[in-house]
Amino acid sequence: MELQFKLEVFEGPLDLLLHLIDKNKVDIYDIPIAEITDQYMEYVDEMKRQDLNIMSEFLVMAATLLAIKAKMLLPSEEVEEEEEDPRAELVEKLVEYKMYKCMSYELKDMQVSADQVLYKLPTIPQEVLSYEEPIDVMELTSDLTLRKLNEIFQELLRKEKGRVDPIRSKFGQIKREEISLEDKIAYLKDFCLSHESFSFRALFKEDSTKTEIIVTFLAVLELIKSGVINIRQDQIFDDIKITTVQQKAA
Amino acid sequence: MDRDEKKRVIEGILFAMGDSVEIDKIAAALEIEDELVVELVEELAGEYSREKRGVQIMRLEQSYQMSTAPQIYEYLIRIAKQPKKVQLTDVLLETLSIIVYKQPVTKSEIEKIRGVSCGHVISRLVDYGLVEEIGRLDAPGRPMLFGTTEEFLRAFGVQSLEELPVISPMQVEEFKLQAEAEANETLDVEV
Amino acid sequence: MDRDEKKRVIEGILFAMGDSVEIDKIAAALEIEDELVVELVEELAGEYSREKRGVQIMRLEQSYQMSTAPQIYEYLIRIAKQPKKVQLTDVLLETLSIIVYKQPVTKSEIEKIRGVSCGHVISRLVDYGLVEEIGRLDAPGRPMLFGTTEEFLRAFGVQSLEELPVISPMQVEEFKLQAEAEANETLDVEV
Repeated sequence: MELQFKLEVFEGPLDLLLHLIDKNKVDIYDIPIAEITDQYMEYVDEMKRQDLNIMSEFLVMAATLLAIKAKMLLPSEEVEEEEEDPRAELVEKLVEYKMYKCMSYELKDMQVSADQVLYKLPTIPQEVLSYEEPIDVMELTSDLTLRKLNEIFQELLRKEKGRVDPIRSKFGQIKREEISLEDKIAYLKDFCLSHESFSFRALFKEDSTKTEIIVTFLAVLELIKSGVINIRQDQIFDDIKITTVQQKAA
Repeated sequence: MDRDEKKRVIEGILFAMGDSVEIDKIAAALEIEDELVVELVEELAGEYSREKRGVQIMRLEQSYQMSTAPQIYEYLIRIAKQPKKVQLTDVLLETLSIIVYKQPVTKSEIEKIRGVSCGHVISRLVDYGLVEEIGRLDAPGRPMLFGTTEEFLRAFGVQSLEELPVISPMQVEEFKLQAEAEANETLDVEV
Repeated sequence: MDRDEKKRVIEGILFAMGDSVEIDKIAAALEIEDELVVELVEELAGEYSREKRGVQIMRLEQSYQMSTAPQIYEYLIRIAKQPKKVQLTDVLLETLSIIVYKQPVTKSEIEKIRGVSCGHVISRLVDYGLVEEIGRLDAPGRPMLFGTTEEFLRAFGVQSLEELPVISPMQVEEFKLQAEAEANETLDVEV
């Protein structure tokens, strides 16, 4: 399975796209979008077979590519002057990504040559090392005035008022954001136990990422397949209504 | 490898190891006789002491070790003892200002205002002696209540908390109105 | 204390500390100006390299650090335990290069460029000591800003960030041409 080996190499959708552009020897500023999209989808299909978990980000790109392809196929009605190339944003992203990827190879070379130097551990008498100067609070606060403290507090209050969404406040931490399909399925199953029917949109918070939405969607598909839920959608783009299939008491 | 090169390698070895290094180990690394190692190290040690270097090479039984020269001990202590520059960072200042104006206040109230977790920031302020636990809230979990210390008053040259600049409810109202006005402006532009 | 004595003390300090030592700390310990410290250390470093010593002194931003000379590495590893060298994977290198050239940068900016989530990659770089939180962005949620550490400079053998190769699309084109040329050469040989 040569393809399988190759697939593991891609760091993300942009990486895969760059590979395709390279392989086809096409200009990054003039991507034959239909062709590249087809090839991209081929890869993604292959990936889907192997591991559903890595799919979401690749799927987002697939959707983007398809949207660009569609836009380019549509006859632009009464061409507004200088309509922007639908590929422009993607190209910009690709160029930037490629730039950093290139630099990462440079860094790699530099690291290899920097490896040949050794350092030594500190050899300082323990009593000297463990000595800690007491903190001089007076000095610490010497250029701080109560007025400034007051200003800081007012600024904080202002910020708090302006903060629309308390959930965003947690953005600062690094959290593992890969949402695994397994987890999502487990979560949904749980949710079904306490909710007989609910809407698909109700599953998301305001700040849910695309990735989360896609993984949730995949989880919903999985649960339909295994007969845990039924869904109904009245119209295209409408919310999806999910009903829990009554489980036989175990 | 000539004599000088060998000495160079030995110097690097003694430096990198920091600890004492057995003569036979050095000999093995260089693929030379123990006797030659001793000869070379002694030469090196002689150069060090002749040139009055800041480091020296000492023999310990069947090992050699590189160390600082005793003459520089005094300066070494000075450098190791240098206090780390403590500074009140923005994060510390923000948290302090909340405690000043909201005391007695719990950690979770502070976190609500700042929008990020503050545990280690508060303990730093406690370490600095600017803030202390002044009781517990009579609520589930009995969370700690924080307030400013006497040291804080001293540091800011006030006699009591009453002397602090006031934030009036009116001022708070004003912030709210401002924020709303800004929000509306944004909307207007979009429409 | 004359010039030579000062140099001796600095030598001993750099040896004993092992780690990098800030110029202003040395200056404070010796009670001299920062400029004189730089002058003396550079003199010392010059002597080391002229005499082809087994140790060297390198500058890292506003610090100096003593290390072994790269030329003796081969012999050194026979005896010195080599610290575990972290092999950075392509993913780590990619993320690192974004942080290097965009610092201070937030996680979401990095993710926007890479097109994939990077939380665990960044924490790995933080674990390796190559990257650290260097502040927070004044924006909703106050997201962390990441930048490179001194350890990064050491690991990549540069004195300061200014020494890193410049990044521009043109530069990238050049790298590409180089790579292609190399690839062609290899082909020529094979054919």
